[in-house]
Amino acid sequence: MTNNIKEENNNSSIMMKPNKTRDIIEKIVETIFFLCAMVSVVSVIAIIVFVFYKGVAPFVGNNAYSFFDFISGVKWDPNHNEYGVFYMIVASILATIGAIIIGVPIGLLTAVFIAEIAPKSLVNIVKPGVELLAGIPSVIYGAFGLGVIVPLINKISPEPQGQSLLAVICVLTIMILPTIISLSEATLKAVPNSYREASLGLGASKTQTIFRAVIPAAKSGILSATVLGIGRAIGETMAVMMIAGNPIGGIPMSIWDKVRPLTTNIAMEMSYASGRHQEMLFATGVILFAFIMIVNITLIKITSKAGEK
Amino acid sequence: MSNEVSKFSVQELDLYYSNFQALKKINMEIQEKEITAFIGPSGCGKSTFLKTINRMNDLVEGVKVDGKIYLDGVDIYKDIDVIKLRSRVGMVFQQPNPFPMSIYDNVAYGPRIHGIKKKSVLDEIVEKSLRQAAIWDEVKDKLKKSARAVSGGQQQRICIARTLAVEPEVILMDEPTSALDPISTLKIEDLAVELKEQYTIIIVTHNMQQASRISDKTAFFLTGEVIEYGKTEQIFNTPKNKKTEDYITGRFG
Amino acid sequence: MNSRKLKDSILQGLIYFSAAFTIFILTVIIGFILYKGVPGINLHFLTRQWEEKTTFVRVDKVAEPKDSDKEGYVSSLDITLKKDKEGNLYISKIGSDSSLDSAVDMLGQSFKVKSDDKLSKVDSNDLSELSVADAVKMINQSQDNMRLKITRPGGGIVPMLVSTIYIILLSLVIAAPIGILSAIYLNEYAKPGKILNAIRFAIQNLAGIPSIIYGLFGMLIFVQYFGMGYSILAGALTLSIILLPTIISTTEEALKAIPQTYRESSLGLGATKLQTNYKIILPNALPGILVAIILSIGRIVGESAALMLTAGTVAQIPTAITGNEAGAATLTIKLYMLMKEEGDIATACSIAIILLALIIVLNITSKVITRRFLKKQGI
Amino acid sequence: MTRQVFIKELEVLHNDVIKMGSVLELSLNEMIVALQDMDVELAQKIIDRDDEIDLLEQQIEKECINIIAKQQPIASDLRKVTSIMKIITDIERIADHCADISEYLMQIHKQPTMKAPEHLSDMIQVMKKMVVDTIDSFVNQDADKAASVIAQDDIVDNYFTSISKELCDMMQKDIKVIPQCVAYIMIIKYIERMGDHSTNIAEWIQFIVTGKLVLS
Repeated sequence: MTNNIKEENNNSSIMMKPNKTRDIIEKIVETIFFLCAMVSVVSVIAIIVFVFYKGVAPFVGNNAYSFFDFISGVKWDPNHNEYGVFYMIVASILATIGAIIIGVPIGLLTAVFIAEIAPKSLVNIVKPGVELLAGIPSVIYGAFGLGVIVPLINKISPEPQGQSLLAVICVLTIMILPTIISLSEATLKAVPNSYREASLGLGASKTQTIFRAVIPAAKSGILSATVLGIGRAIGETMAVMMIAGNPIGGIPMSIWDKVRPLTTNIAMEMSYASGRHQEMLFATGVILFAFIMIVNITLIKITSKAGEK
Repeated sequence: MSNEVSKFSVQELDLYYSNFQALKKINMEIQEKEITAFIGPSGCGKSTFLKTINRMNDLVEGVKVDGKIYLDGVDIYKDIDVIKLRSRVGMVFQQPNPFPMSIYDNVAYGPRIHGIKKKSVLDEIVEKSLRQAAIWDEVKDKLKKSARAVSGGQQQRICIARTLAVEPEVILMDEPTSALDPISTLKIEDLAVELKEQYTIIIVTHNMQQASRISDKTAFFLTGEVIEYGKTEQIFNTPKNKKTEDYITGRFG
Repeated sequence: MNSRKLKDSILQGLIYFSAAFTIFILTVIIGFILYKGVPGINLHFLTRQWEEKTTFVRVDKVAEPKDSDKEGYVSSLDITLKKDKEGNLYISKIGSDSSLDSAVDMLGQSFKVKSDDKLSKVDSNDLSELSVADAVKMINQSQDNMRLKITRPGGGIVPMLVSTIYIILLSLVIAAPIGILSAIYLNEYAKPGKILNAIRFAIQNLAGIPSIIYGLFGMLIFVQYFGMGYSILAGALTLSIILLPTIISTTEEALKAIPQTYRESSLGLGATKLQTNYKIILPNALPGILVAIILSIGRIVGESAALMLTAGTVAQIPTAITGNEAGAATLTIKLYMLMKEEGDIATACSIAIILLALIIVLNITSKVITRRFLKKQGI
Repeated sequence: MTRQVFIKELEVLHNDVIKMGSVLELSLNEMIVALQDMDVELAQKIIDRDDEIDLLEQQIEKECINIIAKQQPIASDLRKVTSIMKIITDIERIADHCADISEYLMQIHKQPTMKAPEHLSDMIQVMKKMVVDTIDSFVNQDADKAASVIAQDDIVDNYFTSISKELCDMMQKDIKVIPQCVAYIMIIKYIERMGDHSTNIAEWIQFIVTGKLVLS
């Protein structure tokens, strides 16, 4: 009895590649896949390390530039070794907050319009439009800003030129709208219909159902959409560069003032900066990076928390 | 037939989904403070009819309703605002669907949308409704916890409590226990029998034993028509119509 | 009760207002771009180089000159001349047996003269001030093997189109395999645990980093450290890092859409994990992967900040992948430069229109693929 | 047609009742013959067969309980099963009476012969028709035939009163015949009871068919 089992084992193994080589191939392939996956990890680490290494350099070693002056400085004049970025931080924050305050409500309500109220025919027009808005490269928003918004502001602004915090806020609002609309709309659509039926069944009106049952149920999705919007607003460079005015100093006091966000500071001077000036630009990059990290971590926390509920 | 005023009087009711006729010439008087069961094979129109009573069918595109439904003698399609109707006629669904909020917020949702804000009043309503739904003892110390983190049977009773919180006069139940285990099912049935003291209950069910166990009157639906409607004992002992007999003795097809 | 009705109508009003606002913004932007850009769009814009290019050529006279009294016809070379709006002389028509076909540049290589090329000098006499007729007479009188100064007009976006395509291909060649393979690893092989969380965290962070930071990094590493200079390779490498999160997450979605039963039944038949991935998973995920690639093309076309610092801003067709011959401005960069340096919003909008068209095409293709893919799945 | 298993079980039950009915008819006919010919061996055979009928009754009863537990019959099915449980008791009672009559027959046989009461055979015939008709009406679920059986019961009762009076007169005239007359009175009592049991069965059959239960 025993030997024919051995027999059988032999012919069955002939059919398949001998187990040993098959396993080796499996292992090799798996490691290749693993290495590809690690590329993302390596690149993130590399970016952080290099940007921080280059960015921290000026504040360390012999004639170090005081980090405090850098952080609190309100004047940026590379020729006179003056590198204050505080007023840029304020500009970036104000612009982002402005864009969020206007963009999120409008975006959310438009998403409600598309997901809950609009008839099918209208949705088929608005939705592709929003997707297109999302696809437009930011440079074009810059063109639009320069071509339309700046002149408009110029007419009503007490300041001589149109480039201003207001212009930046307008363009950033327009840019984050599609992100907020498409994401919020997706989460609203994901809310199961049984909630709407349950709410209507209790005698709630259509609007009450939307604002008291559907939106609360989609809260986490809307939150992450907002955070993504913030991320995009802070990180925007090209569109903002042409309409911000980029003064060399001064904390913006009113929406009409010229502003110089962190991102534009880097982009404008990087091509011709060198030595200490270049390192300072990297330092600005580090500050920006810090903001982004905060935004990313809150986003990940929200999405993971939403997962458990 | 007793001479009480019927809670619902349905006259010559037809319903069309675009061109498909789902309900044909429904005539029925539904009594107050009684459990009326609708039975029949799937697709026979019993759920559709139930959803016409609280006008949930209005949400469906291309629905057309002819004929009249009177609630306490008032035409629900003409003379009652749909919001008022739905707060007087509560509904419990097949799949327990508590909102993704705490148990407290779920039950308080109804009163809040109808303008009740004071916390003390809400607390009282929530407790009263949960007690009425025979689930107060099981959830009284975790009102703040999410309503979805409890068993299916408990979720369904929370949904019932949520409906009771709006103080309806009628409770519609659309196969309320088909997704529940036998024990929870019996709990819901006992609850329904208790609630019939104060509310008119209409229940759609596939489970004939359930219909015979808890209902006072039963209507047998087939392809959109009411084949037979009468006292439950009579329907389940000596049904007049052969089609009813065949259905309840399981002889069809 | 009517306070509820009041509150409802206010909220409804707000909803309609914001929807209208969004639609208004959309139409204004598209309208602005079209209004400003459309006039600039014409055949030349799409087919010509960006910079003007002048070359000197030597050409012989035609053996048997046909004479025709058509205005501007140069019998000795069988070509017709005209004056354009700005008054420079250009070749409007080249005859079938015109000797220009055998024109030779100063290095002795043949040079293809095309219609619309400007003609400004014959031997040493300047033609730009002469009328068409005098210029014709001048050319006919000059001896054989005359020297002509030919200037090919610029103003076209061909170099940018070409470099955009180069960068797209190069970035995809780098990013797509890495992205797809890591998506497969994450979805098929990775066991939940610290490593997997680290990778997920990294990918989510990559997606959040603004492109200017990538620009900085790219410039530091690829342009300077590796000495590639402002080149399409540096640009492509930087871009591929930006693309990784998009490709990975979209591919993962496609992989997740494949029912678990496919994997189980394949493994059940004794197939190895690799065979399962190769035979069952990949083919089914292909449409998803295609969508991932299309989305990334959309991102590359839209990218500006990162590329500016890595691929440079020179409007030329790169002839190498590294070194200064490899610098190349994509459409978006050119659009930015036009506005920043020359404040020429009109041409910028023309380029914008091309970009918009590209993005619309990409959106539609990705929708068609997903719809066909879903229909095939029977969902 | 759904619930094939349940339908088969009902048929088995139905046939078992018919089988029990046919055994009863056998005993009944033999009882009649035995009475006429005062055939003692035949009487003994009837008495022995009574156990067989009792067994059949218990088996059918178990079947009914089984069906109710497993299939939860409703409406007409429920009526059929519950009625059968009632019917088999009446059939068993009728069979017992055949045995009882046979025992009294044996006693009469020991006594000096006596002329049977005049209308006894007529009474027996009417009773026999009632039993046979009621079993037939069960076989075909025929409510009308069942009604006709119920109508016959009074005839049997009248025979009982007239014959028992006749027997009392005979006893007053001649004390020697008292033991036989007493036996005959008992016999006609059993025959009258057999009529009543047939009526019961007929009423249950009407309940099965019409759903209306009218117990006289």
